[in-house]
Amino acid sequence: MKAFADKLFLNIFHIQAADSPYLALWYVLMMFLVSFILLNFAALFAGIASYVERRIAARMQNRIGPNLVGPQGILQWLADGLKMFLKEDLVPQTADKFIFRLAPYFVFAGLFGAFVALPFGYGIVAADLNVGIYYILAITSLVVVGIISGGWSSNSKWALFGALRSAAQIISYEIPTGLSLMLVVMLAGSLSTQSIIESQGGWPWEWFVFHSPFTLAGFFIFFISSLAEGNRVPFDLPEAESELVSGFNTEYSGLRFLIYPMAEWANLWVVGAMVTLTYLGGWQIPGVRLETIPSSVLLFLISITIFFIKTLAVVFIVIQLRWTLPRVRVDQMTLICWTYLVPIALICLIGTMIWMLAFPWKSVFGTAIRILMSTVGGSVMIWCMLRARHNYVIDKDRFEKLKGIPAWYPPWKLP
Amino acid sequence: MKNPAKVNEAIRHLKPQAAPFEEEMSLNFGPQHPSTHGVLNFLVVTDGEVMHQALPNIGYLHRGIEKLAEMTPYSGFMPYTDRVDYLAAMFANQVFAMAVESLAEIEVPKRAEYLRVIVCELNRIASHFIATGALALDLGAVTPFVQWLREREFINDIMEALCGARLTYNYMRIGGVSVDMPGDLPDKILRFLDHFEPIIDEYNRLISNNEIFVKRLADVAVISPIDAVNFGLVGPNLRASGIGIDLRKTLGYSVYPDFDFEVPLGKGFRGALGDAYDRYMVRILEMTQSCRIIRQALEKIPGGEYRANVKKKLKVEENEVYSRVESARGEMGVYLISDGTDRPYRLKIKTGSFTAMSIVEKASQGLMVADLIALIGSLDVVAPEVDR
Amino acid sequence: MKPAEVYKLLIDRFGEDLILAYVETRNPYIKINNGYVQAICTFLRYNPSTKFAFLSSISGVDYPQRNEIDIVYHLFSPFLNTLCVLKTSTPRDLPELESLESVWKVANWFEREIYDLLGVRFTGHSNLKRILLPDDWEGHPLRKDYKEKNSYHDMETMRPDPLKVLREKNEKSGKSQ
Amino acid sequence: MKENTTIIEQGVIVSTIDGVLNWMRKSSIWYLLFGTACCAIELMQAGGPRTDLDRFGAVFRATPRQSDLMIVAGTVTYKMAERIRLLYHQMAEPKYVISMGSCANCGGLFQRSYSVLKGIDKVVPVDVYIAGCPPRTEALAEGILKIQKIMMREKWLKTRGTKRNFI
Repeated sequence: MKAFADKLFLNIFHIQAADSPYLALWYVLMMFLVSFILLNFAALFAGIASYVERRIAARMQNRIGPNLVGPQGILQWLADGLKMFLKEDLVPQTADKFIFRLAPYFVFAGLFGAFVALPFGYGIVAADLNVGIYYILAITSLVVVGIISGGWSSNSKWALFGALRSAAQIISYEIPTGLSLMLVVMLAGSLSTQSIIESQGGWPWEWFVFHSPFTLAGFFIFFISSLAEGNRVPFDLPEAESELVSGFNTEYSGLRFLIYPMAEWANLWVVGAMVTLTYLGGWQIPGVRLETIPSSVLLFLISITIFFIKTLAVVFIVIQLRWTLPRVRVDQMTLICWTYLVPIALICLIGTMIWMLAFPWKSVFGTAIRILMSTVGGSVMIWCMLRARHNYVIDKDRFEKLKGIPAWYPPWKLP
Repeated sequence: MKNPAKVNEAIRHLKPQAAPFEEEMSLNFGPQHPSTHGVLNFLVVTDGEVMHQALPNIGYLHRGIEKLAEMTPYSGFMPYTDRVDYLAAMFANQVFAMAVESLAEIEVPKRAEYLRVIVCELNRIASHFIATGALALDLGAVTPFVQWLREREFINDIMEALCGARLTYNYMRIGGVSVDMPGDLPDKILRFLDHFEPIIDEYNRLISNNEIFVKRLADVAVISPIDAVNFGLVGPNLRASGIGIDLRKTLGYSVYPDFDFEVPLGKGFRGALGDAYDRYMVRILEMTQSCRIIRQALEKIPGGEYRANVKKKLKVEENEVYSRVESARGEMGVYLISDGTDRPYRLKIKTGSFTAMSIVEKASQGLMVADLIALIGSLDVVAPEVDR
Repeated sequence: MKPAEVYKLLIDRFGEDLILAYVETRNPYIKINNGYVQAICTFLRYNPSTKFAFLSSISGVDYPQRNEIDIVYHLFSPFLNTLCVLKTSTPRDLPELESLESVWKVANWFEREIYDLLGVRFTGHSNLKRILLPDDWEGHPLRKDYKEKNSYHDMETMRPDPLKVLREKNEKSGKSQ
Repeated sequence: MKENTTIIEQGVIVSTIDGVLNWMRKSSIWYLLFGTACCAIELMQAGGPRTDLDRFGAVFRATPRQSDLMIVAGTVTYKMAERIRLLYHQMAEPKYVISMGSCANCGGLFQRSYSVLKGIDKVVPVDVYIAGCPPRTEALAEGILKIQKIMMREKWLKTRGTKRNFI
């Protein structure tokens, strides 16, 4: 960002930024601008994601979903958010009032802090930290502080349950997350998010996920454990609605409650972007090495689009999982982590090391395996899509045959 | 101490409350809780996530139906029976009608019996929809539940075409049923069954064979056959423990002996015999059998009267009877004492959920809090049936 | 085995002091002495020729004119496919009976329900408390002479008859006109 | 009204802001998941495919703190009534109550029962009554539309603070 700010300064004022007496002021100004943009992006994404998730869920359940607030219900998230904003802000009498009020901000800071190091396209990142991955892992851990303090200070047993579950869960799953990220760091030789993407390529066989069987396993471990860290189904234990009423946020209302779901949906983007940038090739355009050619606006835009598409695809899968799977039990949650994910991640780490030495990136065998794996992976994806299409057609047929019994129309035939 | 009030006062202090457990947390679970299936309350004593005990506290929906029966004429009591078990109202209708018919020695026409069987089995399917779907919902999977709601709407439509109500049918009458089947209804029911039978497989693919779901239910809250008998479990819960008592077979009431169907038993599908998964799976399998019965009944249904000639103001001689049917939640009994007037002297309704609730205290020991939900869901407890 | 045969069996085993009568109704019942319920039920449950394994229900019936409360036990034997109905009476002023909890666990809740609604006290019961009604409820509703209280805590229990209210309103307005 | 009133006091801006506030409140009704008896099944069905309350932005919440609307669906006994009052007080303002079904309205079929509360309006203030035993899902949807109409009539800026003091 610093380089970008300097360049912008030069373009606007035609002096080197370093020579200007207003350097500090300029940087502060830029900082505010960037954080304003990021915050807005995150909040907007959280809002729209909530609407989209409800529509997808409705479609999966043969419903329609919110469609009356604004055109096709697109303003639903705005109404929800503003309503919560203005609702009475209750603080239970027996709560630890200071911590109760403070807790949501930890969650807020933790998640929105992660956006600083996340790239959006070639060269578009608020701060290309040289410890980017490490920074994201560290700052998202603040979330658990917020959840625990929120649950504990509510002085409600349900909230306490949720908070303690969350503590066990997020701290356990830090380990497989970290280990599976190590694979990528090892392959890229850097912790910076941009250079991890730069060391991958645009074609699927140049992504880290298909580098070797070990990285494929690592990809799934990373995906599962980031679901767990984001409290998504099947790991939504901290707020398990049917068990703990509403988990750690049981006693929250109004604006303070609003922050929790907002952070949860913003976290969707963090999960999607992290998976994309570490394993799925980030913003790389197939056949083009962006760092070797002169920059052009078109390529910038294409790289942003590619990054967004990949991220949103991951987000879509996460949403689909949420509305399909049941929730695991709390002991199974820790069991999955400690007896499966951690050992497998360790094996993958060692395996990848050996693979890297035995079959370097450009070796024939390594490339052949990469191409083979990516072909198989792609075919599986396409098969899944065709299967979904097939089921959809069957479903349509099936309800045709029931004409006369129902006073009900499938959503796609609503009068 | 002749005064009952004083006696009660004395009894109340006979057993003082147990001393609070040390290093244990007691948690008030319900009555307003998303997975208590109505208004049930449990005092859960836990040590962290592990539960030491869950003490059920019922009566939040005690509506005094038994007392109301003493104030209501026989024919007027039918709507109340709907509300005894709103998920399977037909069975309560039937058991009450059977009791009165037995006392008043009324012969029910064959066609009425067949109609009763058809609607009862449809109702059984509808009830198992909620039982199995709500269990999935409690374990965190929303979509299967909504899928069953979608299918349930078709049954509601069929019922509505038949008797005009979606939930509390009030379809049966003493001596038969209220209205005959409309001409196009058999076709509708058959089309629904054709549509529905493949959906069971789809549902199994969606949730029954889901590994997380299986792991959540298998080997959880195992009820041994001995416990099941001791605690008086009935119906699918009892059969899941491997005891094959189905009143449709053992008593052979109504016209059930005419049909060819199997009684699915629990056999430890994915874990121990009598675990939560068995109780779930028995219900899924029962749906298929109900479809079979409906198909046969629609084939064999005779013509003729659908209702015997019964006086409007029915008076019954002094007598008593205990009639039972196999409801969706197991044996449902009505103990009816008549005294020669037009209203019952005493009517006691025995339900499956009441006894199923009493086992919670025993079966919940040592489970986790999340398993309690699986236990309640798999027992398929409905609040009004517990409290009446 | 029919209920009549069960009666014969019981008479042979316990004699006429304990087994009082056999009454033909739609479901014939056997009247037994109220002091020996537990012994008779244990016998019926574990005797290899009867095996009444299931306690189907326990009901209580109030008879103010006899000044007695009848307790009715419905036992079911899948082995014989027979329903056996046992009936016993206990005085209404001080109703007391043996608990069957040691024979069938399910009796626990059935007896609590009867205690709650009819006020019969069961000796040897492990947890005889109200089950359906709140702990501070007064009276036993299923007794024939039960009178509803005017209020429970601060909630009125009566609602004015809407038709009556409407009529009164009409009359008033009619008068004012 | 005084003579020299400003535009704000005349209510032009006030009513616009009120309109916006009301619009978002009515567009996002989160109801408390609280079924007591038979009507609860119809309440579930209303969330299902055919009626789909989600269209109006109405979703269920399990905790009273975050819900705007309490749908009391079904018979309420005295034992339960005290819990209902507690739940009502736990909800955050602004809050509304729908009484669903005859039992909740007036005791319905169980009016003569010794343990049933004859109408929940003896315990909590009710905004909309839905008749039926049980009401159809469409009736419930209409009840929600009625609540939306009531919400649109609210004047938040004129009546500050808690507007209802009941019990």
